[in-house]
Amino acid sequence: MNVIKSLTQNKVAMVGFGILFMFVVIALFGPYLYDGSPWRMVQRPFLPPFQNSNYILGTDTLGRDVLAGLIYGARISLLVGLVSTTIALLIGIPLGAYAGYYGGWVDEVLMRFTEIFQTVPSFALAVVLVAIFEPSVYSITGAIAIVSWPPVARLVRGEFLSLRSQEYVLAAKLNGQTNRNIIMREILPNSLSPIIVLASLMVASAILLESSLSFLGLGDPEIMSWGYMIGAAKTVIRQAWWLSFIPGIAIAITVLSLNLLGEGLNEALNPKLSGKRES
Amino acid sequence: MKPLLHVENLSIRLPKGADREFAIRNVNYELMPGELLCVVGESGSGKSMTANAVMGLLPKVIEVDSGAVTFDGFDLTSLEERRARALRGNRISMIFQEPMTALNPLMRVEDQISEVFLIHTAMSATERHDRTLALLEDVGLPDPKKMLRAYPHQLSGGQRQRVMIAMALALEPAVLIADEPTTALDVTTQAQILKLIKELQHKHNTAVMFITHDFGVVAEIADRVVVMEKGEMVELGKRDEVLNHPQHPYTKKLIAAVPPLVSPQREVSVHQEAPILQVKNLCKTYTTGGSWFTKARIVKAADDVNFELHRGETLGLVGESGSGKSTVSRCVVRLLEADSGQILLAGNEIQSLNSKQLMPFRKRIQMVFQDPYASLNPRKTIGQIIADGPIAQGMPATDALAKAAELLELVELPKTALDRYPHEFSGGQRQRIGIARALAHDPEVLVADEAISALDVSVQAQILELIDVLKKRLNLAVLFVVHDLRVAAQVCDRVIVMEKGKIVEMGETSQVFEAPIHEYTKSLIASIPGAHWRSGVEDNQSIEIMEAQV
Amino acid sequence: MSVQTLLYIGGRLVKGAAVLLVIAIFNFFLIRMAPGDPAQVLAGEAGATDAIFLQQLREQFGLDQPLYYQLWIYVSNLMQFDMGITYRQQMPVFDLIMDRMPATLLLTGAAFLLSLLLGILAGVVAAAKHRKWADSAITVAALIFYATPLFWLAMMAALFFSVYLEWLPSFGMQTVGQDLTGWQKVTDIALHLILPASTLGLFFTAVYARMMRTSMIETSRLDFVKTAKAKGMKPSRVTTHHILRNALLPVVTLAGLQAGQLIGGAVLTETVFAWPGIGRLMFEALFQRDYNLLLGVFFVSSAMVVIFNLITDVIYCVVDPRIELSK
Amino acid sequence: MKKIIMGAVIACLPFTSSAYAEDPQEGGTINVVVQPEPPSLMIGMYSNATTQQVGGNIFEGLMRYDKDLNPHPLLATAWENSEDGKTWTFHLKEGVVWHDGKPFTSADVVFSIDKLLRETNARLRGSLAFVDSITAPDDYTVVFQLNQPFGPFIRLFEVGTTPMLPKHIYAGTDYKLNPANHHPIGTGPFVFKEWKKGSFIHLAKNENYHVKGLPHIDELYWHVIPDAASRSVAFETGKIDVLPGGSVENFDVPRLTELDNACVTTDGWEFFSPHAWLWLNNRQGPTSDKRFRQAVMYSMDREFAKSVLWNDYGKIAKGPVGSKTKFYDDSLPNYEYNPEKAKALLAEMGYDGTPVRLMAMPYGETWQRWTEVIKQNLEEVGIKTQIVSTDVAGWNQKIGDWDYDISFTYLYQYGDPALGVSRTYLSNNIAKGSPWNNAEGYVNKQVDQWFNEAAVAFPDAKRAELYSKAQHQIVEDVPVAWLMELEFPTIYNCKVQNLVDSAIGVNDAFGTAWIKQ
Repeated sequence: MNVIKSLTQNKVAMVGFGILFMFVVIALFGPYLYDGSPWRMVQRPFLPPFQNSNYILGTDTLGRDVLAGLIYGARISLLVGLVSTTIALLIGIPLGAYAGYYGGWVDEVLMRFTEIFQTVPSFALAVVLVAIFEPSVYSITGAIAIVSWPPVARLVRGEFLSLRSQEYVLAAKLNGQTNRNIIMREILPNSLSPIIVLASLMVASAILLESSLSFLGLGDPEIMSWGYMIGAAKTVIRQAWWLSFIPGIAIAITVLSLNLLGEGLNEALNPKLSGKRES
Repeated sequence: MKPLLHVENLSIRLPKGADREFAIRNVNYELMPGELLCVVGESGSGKSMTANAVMGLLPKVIEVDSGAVTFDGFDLTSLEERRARALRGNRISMIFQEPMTALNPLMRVEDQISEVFLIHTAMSATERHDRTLALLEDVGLPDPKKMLRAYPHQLSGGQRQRVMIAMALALEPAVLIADEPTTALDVTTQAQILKLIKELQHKHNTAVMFITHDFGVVAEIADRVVVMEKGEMVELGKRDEVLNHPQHPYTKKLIAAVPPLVSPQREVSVHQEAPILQVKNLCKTYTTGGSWFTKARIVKAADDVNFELHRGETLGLVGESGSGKSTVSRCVVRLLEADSGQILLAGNEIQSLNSKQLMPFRKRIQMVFQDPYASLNPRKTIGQIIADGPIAQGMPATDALAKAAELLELVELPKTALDRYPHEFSGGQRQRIGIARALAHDPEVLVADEAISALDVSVQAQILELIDVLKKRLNLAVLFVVHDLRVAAQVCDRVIVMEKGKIVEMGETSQVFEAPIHEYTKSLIASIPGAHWRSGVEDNQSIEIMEAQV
Repeated sequence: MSVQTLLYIGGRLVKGAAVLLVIAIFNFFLIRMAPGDPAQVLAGEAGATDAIFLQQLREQFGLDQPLYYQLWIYVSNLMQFDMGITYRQQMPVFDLIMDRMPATLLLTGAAFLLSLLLGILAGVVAAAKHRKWADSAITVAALIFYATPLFWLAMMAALFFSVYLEWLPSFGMQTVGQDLTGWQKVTDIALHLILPASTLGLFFTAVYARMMRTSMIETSRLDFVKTAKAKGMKPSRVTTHHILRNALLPVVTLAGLQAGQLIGGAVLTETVFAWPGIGRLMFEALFQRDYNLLLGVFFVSSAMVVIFNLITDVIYCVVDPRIELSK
Repeated sequence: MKKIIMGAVIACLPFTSSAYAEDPQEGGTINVVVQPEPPSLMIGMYSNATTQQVGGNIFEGLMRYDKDLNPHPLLATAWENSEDGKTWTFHLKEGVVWHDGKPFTSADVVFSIDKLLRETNARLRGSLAFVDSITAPDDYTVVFQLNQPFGPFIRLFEVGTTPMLPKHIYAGTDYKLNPANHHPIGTGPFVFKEWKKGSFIHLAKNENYHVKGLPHIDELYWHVIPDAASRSVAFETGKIDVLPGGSVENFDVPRLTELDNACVTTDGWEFFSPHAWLWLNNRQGPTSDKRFRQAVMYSMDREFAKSVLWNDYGKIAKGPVGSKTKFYDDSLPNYEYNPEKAKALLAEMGYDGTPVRLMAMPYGETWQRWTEVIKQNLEEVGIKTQIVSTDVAGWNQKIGDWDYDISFTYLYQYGDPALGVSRTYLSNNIAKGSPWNNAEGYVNKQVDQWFNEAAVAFPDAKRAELYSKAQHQIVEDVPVAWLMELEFPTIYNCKVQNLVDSAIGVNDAFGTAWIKQ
């Protein structure tokens, strides 16, 4: 398909994809390949990076291996990013689809509902949700999903609003196809491009959100995450700036790679930039 | 007489990866003072390229390869940018196709026009104001004082184009370039704008380069004609020479495809059986802009519409945009819910049926849509697109696919198309697929909603022919919604003329075209550009056309 | 302003109020799902107490009443613009919020203006130098700031500018213990404002720069730009008089939508920089289980979002004559 | 009836020590960090640590206590106990005025203790159960009639436990809603000026302070800086002069103490003697088995925690009573770090790998890290551990509802086992809803009896014997896993002189402190 072709020709997007792929590999296999628990206290605390060949990135406040933390952190960052985005899509797509497809009072009700979630400052809501349901990987993922679905719903609604009057949709209606069929098979596949682009950016912002929550001490205490590493190191930033610096860079690079990929996808999928409507 | 604008051996190169090397190649023509030169061609012929080169509007990636455009002794393609700017909008000016988008939506009319004075003259603010006002009067805009303060969105399409013309003629340029200025307009508005351009041209003795795809327009206004094909200039000559005695095969082919404005003699069929479709007292109003505190605007899109349609008959539904013709057609197929009235399909009232009850009737009345690009789901194969309908109606998938294959044959497409996707086909082919899809249900009524208006002239003719053949073979009743009166005259047995939701005239095609009764119909027909041309079948002409078709 | 406009604004406010009410009720139940209650927290801080004291506190706070009754009281008070009393500070929630509000408004307002101005400027420059090095530099910088966690940026900025370079104060809103007045006070606050406002603003600067760049490029391809060029206008005038204003429209919309995010981001910035605003107040109220205060902060910040969106719409309507406020 | 004279009549200025080589200098401003922001300064109703820190400089108790917990005169100039130990007579200082100018008299003392604090102060209420009546024979004498001799009685009168509150302001009002709560009026060395919520609390010198020549400093600012790192920076940059114990993260302590001009002291916590332990739920799960609890004790590397997390401040706790608290028994057996022994105990009880929940204490970084360390310790001896994270409210509720397996806490001891220790182990102190009682559910009738007798035994020698027995038994049973006696170093700019000179540290420090120019 020419989407993939135009994506592979986009150098920037490929750099993003490459970095992301690397992080995915690290997240999937790193824990098996790199021997070391992120929690075990292995060396003296505050060992700076590149001083001990066994612990290249040094140790943290309790003498735990920073590299191990990074590897395990990749896992949780990507997991939370992906799962929360999936949940947000599962909420946002049907909602937006119904609102956009049926219009009228269905639209009104669903959009008012969406508006409620858009009006409450999202980060604040996420903080409250996690605090209330107590920090765990489930509550964090859920909270991120809950605050990030409204843009999906709005986007999907917009797509459906414009696509529902497209002639091939009308033709499907004339064919006597059911609404469900029209939504699922006619409109949805054609509104996927912007959803995919949005989703890639949502994974990025979910990773940022997760790290922000962990930074505030609202992370899952059982799981080593980048945000946790920064949060745990913030009090010692003066003695050991690298403890907050390294995971921060990891987050930035991951998010950056996702953004680059998202941009590339956007260019490959967005009809405005690549000429004709995607065909 | 010295030419004003001299295009000499002009070649413009396209960027790498385009479908051809040159946008235009070795183009030569002259624009004489006071003349109106039409540059004609289909989409992709490169007809606007020269104009864009003159105005410095070529995209950065496209550059002039060789040749020159001389104006006042200067080669415009190599002129220093600062001096070229001094000419633009001043000595040479331009108007564009889409009056909707060609004006800055955020600026008042006055500001946009007087900007020209601001750039090129040292007029005072009051002078600018007065001149602008005078210009608006000149182009025949109603209530010019109010117009000054208006924003583009508050104007109609024709008014916007008048504003554009006022802007272009503000400094009485020597050359006016008009790039398809009437294509986006309704036929009556088009006639007015053409008239205005012609008048102003005479008044100021302006030379006009008029770019168009429509031979009717050419016939209406041109002094001389340039015909372009794929970047090459294939013919140049006086209007009547070119129109009536085309030399180049391409020109011949194009002209042949223009439907003559005369309806062929048809047998006046007397329908024995009951009409397949009856529409009674159909009403549909739209309300827009209503909110809690503001009054809604109410538009009557269908106002007490009545008509009948028989099998084997083509009924034309004619009107300008906003006449309600599309609304009626969509109400008939139940894509829109009418407010009141009855729709009887073979005697069965279908207007009041709910979607479940409607199911069995769906397949008996089908539609062909306007936009060949938007009417096929890009994510489905042609086979799926055609077979989906029968499957939804309960046909087993294998049977439906077999039927799809048959239908492809019927619309003259290869069977291999089944597994391919819409983007692999041209506009005309897609329209054939759309027809096949509609026919998959073996419908009795086929509604064609502007089914050919998005196609180039030559393709139009083919599709029209296909519909006609199918109609005869399958004994279809066709409701043909169309804005192009030439087309209507060619294909319809009867026509209905609509204005503002109301039917103003209905009758046999030849009767309506030859002896219209209602004022509106008269003005419509009078507005058809080049109405005098190809309005009767002259022998020598038809022979030439026949040759071209062979 | 026309009657219609006023009616429209009135209508929007009524709708906004309805949304706010639903939010208040939703939050009311949400916060009560949290484990523990304010009495326990207050008592907990004391280090030692007994059941009698807890009971006293609960009675004092009205927490011994049935939930529906508490809701009723809360909502009916809210209708009269009374948000109740904070449990911890024992003062009216509204007063406390208003006490903190100027700080947050200053921070978010400064960040907003900074990001908008800087972002638009950067976007315009990038678009004007499309595919040249300035464009690349701006695009890369925007991407990086877009990808950097806000809190981390804040920490690094504080480390670099306050601790290492000692140029700027690293926390608080004014120098403590000095009773500054007049210009000295303004300068002092401004100095304190630089770091938090720029870290909070940088993310949004990146957002607006990217948006503005795309918007400028897309707008410059529109037909009326051709018209303007055909008038013989200088490119700079085309940009300033025709492209810029049109390209601003989507940025204005986006900016309006991001009011909520800005306030959310303020929670982080205020925490790192010890900025005494409502973001931090919210955070504290949450962990104090100070129901009234938390609900109040949510209510007020949501109301800010509603008002902000309304202002955006009005601005949008002023900028774009095509938009009628009645729609 | 022979009376035991306990106070010196002439002593007006507590702790007028001759140890200082220099004469105090007058004037100046001291900036102190207050973390978290107190809910109120009304020390009689809120016993929160920071309320006490700030309020303790506005209000006063009848006495001050030195680092050995000996009482010294303040508002009371002298006191006597009857021979049977049941009648206490206090003589008040004359000429003391409230910040609003009204005189301080015995009526205020009776009102404060008998009315207001009896209603609002839970901790005092328990002790007041031993007091039958409080009377004021004249304006400057107060008599307490006890029903039994109550050993810790003499340690009840510091400002945090029993602050003196103005009767003329509070009598007959709803104490909690009294407007004076926002503008506290006491007799202390500093008067309340301004509280900018979320920013700072400003106190100013009390020009009419009853101790002549005090206080030395003019202004006292308490700054709210919620971020720990910012607090450190503020101290470094000189914006802050005093970081009270616990207001910066422990990780920062070594760096801050190494700064020029930084002085540090661990004094001033003797009265509280904060004692940290792990709650072990004695009712259910593996923690209901004594051997499991002992295994927990052996599994913990408390020396590591002390050195890494607490920078070697503090002391490994041997048992329920802190070493600075009265009646501490030094002869208790020691649970050393011994994973093998822990594993053996687990094997002996047949621990089946049932996971235990370890609930972190939401009181900042150190506790979070400590939780992680303990988890590692437990896992290394084979105890499956799952960290549960929650906030203050959730933590309080879960402990109070006994919904935990293992969790942290630290509590003050208030100088006497009867005030701050026995509450954790007495079986009649098991009640849902409070995290400060016997929340672990430990029941040992013998221990109950020893504790109850010890509280009212007379004289002290008898008490010591009973407490010693109780301590040995408790250490054997390990109802909770003791961690450390915490020390919170107070870090301050060395220009501040004579900062901590009482057993409650900064809580009443600034009346006597001065700044060396």
